[in-house]
Amino acid sequence: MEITTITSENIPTFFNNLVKSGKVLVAPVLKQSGKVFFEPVQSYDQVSTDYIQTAFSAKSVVFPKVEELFSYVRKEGDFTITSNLTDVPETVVWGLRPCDSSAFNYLTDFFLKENPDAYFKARKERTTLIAISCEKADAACFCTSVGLNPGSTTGSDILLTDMGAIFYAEISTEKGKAILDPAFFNDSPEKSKDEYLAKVETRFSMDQIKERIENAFESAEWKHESMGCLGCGACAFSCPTCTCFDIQDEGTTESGKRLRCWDACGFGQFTKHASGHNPRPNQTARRRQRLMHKFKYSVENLGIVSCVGCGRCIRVCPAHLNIFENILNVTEA
Amino acid sequence: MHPMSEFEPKIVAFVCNWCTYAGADLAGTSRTQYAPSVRIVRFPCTGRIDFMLLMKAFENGADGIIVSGCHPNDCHYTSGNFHARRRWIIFRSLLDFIGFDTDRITFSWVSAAEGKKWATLVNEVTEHIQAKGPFTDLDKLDFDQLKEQYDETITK
Amino acid sequence: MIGFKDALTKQPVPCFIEKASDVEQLIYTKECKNNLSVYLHKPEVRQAKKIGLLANIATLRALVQLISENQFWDIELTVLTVNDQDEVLVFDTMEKVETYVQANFPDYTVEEIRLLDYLESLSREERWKYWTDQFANCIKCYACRAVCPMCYCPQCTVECNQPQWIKLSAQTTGNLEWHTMRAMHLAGRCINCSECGRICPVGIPIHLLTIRMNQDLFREFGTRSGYALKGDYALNNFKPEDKEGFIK
Amino acid sequence: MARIGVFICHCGENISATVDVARVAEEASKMPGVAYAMDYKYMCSDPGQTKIIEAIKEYKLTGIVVGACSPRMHEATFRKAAEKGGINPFLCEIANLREHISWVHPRSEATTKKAIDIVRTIVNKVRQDTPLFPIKVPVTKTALVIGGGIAGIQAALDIANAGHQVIMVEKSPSIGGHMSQLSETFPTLDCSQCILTPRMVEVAQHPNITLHTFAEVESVSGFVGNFDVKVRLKARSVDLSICTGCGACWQKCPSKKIPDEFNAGLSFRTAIYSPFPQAVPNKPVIDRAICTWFQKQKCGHCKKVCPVGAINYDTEDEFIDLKIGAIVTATGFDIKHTDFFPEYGYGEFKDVIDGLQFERLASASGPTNGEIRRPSDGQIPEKIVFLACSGSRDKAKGIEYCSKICCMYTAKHAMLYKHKHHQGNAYIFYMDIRSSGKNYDEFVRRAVEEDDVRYIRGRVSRIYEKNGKLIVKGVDTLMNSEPVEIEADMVVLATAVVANPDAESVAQKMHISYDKHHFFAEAHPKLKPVETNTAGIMLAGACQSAKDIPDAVSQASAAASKIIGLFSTDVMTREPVVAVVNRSMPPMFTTCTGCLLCMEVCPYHAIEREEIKDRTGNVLKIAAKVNAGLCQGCGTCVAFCRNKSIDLQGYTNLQMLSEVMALLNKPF
Repeated sequence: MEITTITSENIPTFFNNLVKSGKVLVAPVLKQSGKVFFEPVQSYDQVSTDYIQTAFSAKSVVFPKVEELFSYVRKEGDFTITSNLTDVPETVVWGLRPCDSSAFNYLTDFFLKENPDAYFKARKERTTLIAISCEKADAACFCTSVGLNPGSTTGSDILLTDMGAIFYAEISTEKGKAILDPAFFNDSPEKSKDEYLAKVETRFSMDQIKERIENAFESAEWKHESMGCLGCGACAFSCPTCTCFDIQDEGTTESGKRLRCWDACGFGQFTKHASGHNPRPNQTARRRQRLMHKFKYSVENLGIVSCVGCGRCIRVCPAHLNIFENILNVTEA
Repeated sequence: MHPMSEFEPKIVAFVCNWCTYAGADLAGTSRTQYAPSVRIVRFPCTGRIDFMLLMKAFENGADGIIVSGCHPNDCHYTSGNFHARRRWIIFRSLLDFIGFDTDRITFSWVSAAEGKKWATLVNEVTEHIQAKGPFTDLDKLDFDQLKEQYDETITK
Repeated sequence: MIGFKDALTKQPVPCFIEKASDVEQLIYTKECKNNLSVYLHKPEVRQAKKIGLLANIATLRALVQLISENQFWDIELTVLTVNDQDEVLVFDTMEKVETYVQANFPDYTVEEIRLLDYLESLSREERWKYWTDQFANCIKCYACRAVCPMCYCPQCTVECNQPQWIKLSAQTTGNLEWHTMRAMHLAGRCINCSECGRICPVGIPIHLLTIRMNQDLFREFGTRSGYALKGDYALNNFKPEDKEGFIK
Repeated sequence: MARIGVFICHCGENISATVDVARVAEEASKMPGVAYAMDYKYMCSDPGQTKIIEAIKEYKLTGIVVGACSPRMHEATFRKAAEKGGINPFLCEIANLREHISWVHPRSEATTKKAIDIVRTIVNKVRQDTPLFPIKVPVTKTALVIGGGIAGIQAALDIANAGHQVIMVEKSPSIGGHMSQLSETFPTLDCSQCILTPRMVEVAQHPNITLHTFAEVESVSGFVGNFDVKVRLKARSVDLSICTGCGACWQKCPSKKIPDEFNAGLSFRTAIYSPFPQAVPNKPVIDRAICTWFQKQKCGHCKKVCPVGAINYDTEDEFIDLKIGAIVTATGFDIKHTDFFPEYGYGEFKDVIDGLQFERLASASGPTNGEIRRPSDGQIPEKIVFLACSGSRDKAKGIEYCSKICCMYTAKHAMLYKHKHHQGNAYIFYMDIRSSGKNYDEFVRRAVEEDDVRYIRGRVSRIYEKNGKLIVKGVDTLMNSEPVEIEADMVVLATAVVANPDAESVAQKMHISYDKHHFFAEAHPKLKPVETNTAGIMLAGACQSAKDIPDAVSQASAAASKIIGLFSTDVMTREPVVAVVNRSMPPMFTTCTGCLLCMEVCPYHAIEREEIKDRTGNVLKIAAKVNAGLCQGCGTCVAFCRNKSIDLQGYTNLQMLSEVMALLNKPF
């Protein structure tokens, strides 16, 4: 861990220099709809700084909503298959929150721990994360409940904290060091970043959940807690750690492509068999799967809680379902 | 002539079996010559023509579309064309609202006796689409945003 | 009993009450925007057979439209609403709901009209740009479908794969197909609750499509959705004298 | 895996002159799913067909594409050949290379390319084809005739004489309809009752006809060959099996001041009555709305005087269920009455009457025994003004159509008057004279030339009473539109023919369509003038549009012949190009949502509500169901169904989309 600072005035230049060096900068942009999205930008002018949380996480940089795995074309009766695996550009994600950057740890484990996924690997290797600590939080934020905090460096290559005139910079990796321009980063900070961080209410503690969730599968509360769920994919798609995908072939007998598309375990079709049988026959079972996966199964399989407390699913849910309320209620008994 | 006059447009015609298909047959039996750009798909009735088929045709490379059936009151099934007409009124308006180039879809009534009208219609639509050029509005929509950005950056 | 209750995040949350003692939880404020009729399609809810529903005015329209589409043949409904004078009204028959809806049939909101006018004022090419940019953001989470009381098909067209009508990948053409298809299927059935636009996680004003369709239908054919129990659907009907200006 | 054979026809030189047929066949042979392709001079010839049959066997083909002339020419030929070769005929499809390509384009690369595209398209359709089998529907050989006017009588007799059972339902107490009210008929002036009553008796006595008078159709369900009809036999209060029709009851009935419908209100009848002397059956019925017994539980005279004890006040409406194969709807018409015309006194002037009232005045069996007398004072009028087109062809009155019979009967009325009262004056105001039937114009000329009837071309703006006379004010448009004023003793309005007041509800019961004037709609205005959109239901007479007797009778015979044709086989065979609602695994059963909005779309009312039940009869789901007996295969419901739960056999979603994709060279 290397700690340094950069003046606020130098931030735009630092940023624009990264663009000039040929990297793709993905940063939060305020859209007409009033929501903030990660998007490739050309200059710092386009970057939004006033947001609690982006509407969607930056996971699409390493796990796009639609990814072409390969394309095929038939010529003279034979198929030619091409993959554009090597075309992935050097990318810098700017301004993601500490919760999102820690989600990259989970994504990396998920995609690379066993049977490494070449597509994810190619993208992840060419991606650098410059996170910015939270100075504001809202009622949906609950990172402190899952062992994180508004200033945690987990997962990021560089973490910046806005301290007014200067930004506090914590460089966690070699990758972070590599893009850091010594011309801008030189001083060591005089005070702690803590007072510039948002206060996030702790809704529960993982210690409290861990034991109780062992028996939660049979809880009668699931039905009640998922009654309002309409089975859309908004929570899964906005989630920084949801990794479900579906393989789709688009094309004809002559040419086409194989795509990896986001999917959601909340969809009724997700586990539906060709026979018509559905092992998760109702929304109760599907919502339970989503929550149990986050707090129990991923812990068992990868050793990580796959919820980072970003609160997006709460903000985005059409029925205003609340993940921490749900998890507390089903583990209460 | 438009510089694109060499361009041979792909025009898909969705027609009903009883009027326009028969009208096109009549154009044949009367040896009325017209542009070879049109390809006919036969439906029992205009009422059967699903708007999704129009979307699919454009998406897969059609430059223009003709939808044609029996004149009002002449439907073999009495009212299929009336239902279709309401559907087209609303579909066309929706396409226009989302900014789709509705100028590439020609709706028409061609009866079994109007072989001549069929030939004229095909010729007019062909000329019109030739003047407009190939339909490319949908071609550039699906792209990898990151890659696009990258390409832009390195060409600078 | 389906209604709203208070929640930590300040927005009223749909709640489902099975015991009389829990009725105290129910609240009703101007923020209760969810169209709760959508839950009547949920098998878990429907099992109850006798259902009470706390409805805002859009929900009432949805109920009227749904009855005209022969839904709810197997459940008994009691409907409550709160009027502008903050009085609680109880409807024991759907005919009374119909009367109330007809007397309180709303106009579009100022914001909706402003957006529609703005889009009208653009050139076709600009509108194409506007909408394709919007659709490019769509992630196909189908939240628009999930919150729509009129989207109750047990298998949506997008899930039909013989043939596959709609591309499943969330790319712009597939998204365009999805939204045009959805707008066509809701034309004349949409009851203008604007829930789809409100909840879209990427902020596409999808509701404008169906609102625009309904405006057209009302202008061309005089039909209104969510207005009459006996239904007044433009697209399964016709008049020989229907007018259009584009068929050659 | 499909093994498709492609056969490209030269059609002599008709196709090969402009299309490179050999290349089309060669390209076709490379298409996915194609096992064999060839070209030949005349595919439709015997040797050509033999080649197809042989190829099917040799190459084990599973489907066939013939690139030849329009499918409208030889589709049937090639499908038969396919069947002979042992494959389902619906797996044979035609690529139209002649009418749509070779005859309309010059010899060029583009023309050949188009031919290849079209062949590829049809190959892809065949790849998605499934075998289809003709639909067989059993036929119940009993016809129902609704309405006992001349049209119904004619249809019933024709069907019965062909050896089939007929059930006739008539809502009034006697059959005969409007024709029984007429005096004499144009253009021959023979007595209406003289020609009609023998037919009425024949109906009553025919061994194949069951007659239900004072009865109405309650509901119709089912489909062609298999209708289930419920008929309400209204309580007559008189036991027909005992009653002798002696008339003692109606002579003693104290309620005598009831306007007589048969005499168009020009006389009175009693509460228990037989509508007219020649009624069939000539047995009375009690008008319960008026009868003192039913209104006040007093009187009972008729019961007392009945010598056979046939009167029973306690009878109730009965219902009978009938199994019917086909239906003739001959429910007739009504006319507008004088109260419809404010400008002619709203029906307040007693001597302004309608045409039907004049018929009764002129009828030997009428209230005046055939003497034409004024209703007001019984005097014989010296001057009668007839107004043709009263209400008809008048947009302002909401009746744009021509009532068709008025020109002729007005001429007849004027003649009858002149024949009975030679010195009288008859004036006819008319718009145009429409007398296009056989001997019709001669008839009108006779009125003008021999009987001195004065025709005035123009309309009448107003009629009012003055000193016991009716002042008729109009214009004569042939005399420079000069105003005309006639002091008449009587005015006869040839009022518009309109649909029966209950026509709409009858049509809804039968599920047949009707026009905005509530006349029933024929299936096709030119080619199916007697059928309705609902297979198995025919139209006869004025319920479809205003008709005179010969027209009504012709249509009735036509309807009868359609039904006799339908009854000529025990099992009806229909093309399998019909819509079907899908079925899937439980718990979905079908993807249909049961919104049933498609029921309204179907022009043939072929879509029904179906309850999907479990073994114990609990309803699990409501869905739409297509009745294959009624469906004509237009596919409007298919394009309408939101989630593709309905598909059209022969033109399925998969087939159509695969055609479109193949056309654009993107076959899937």
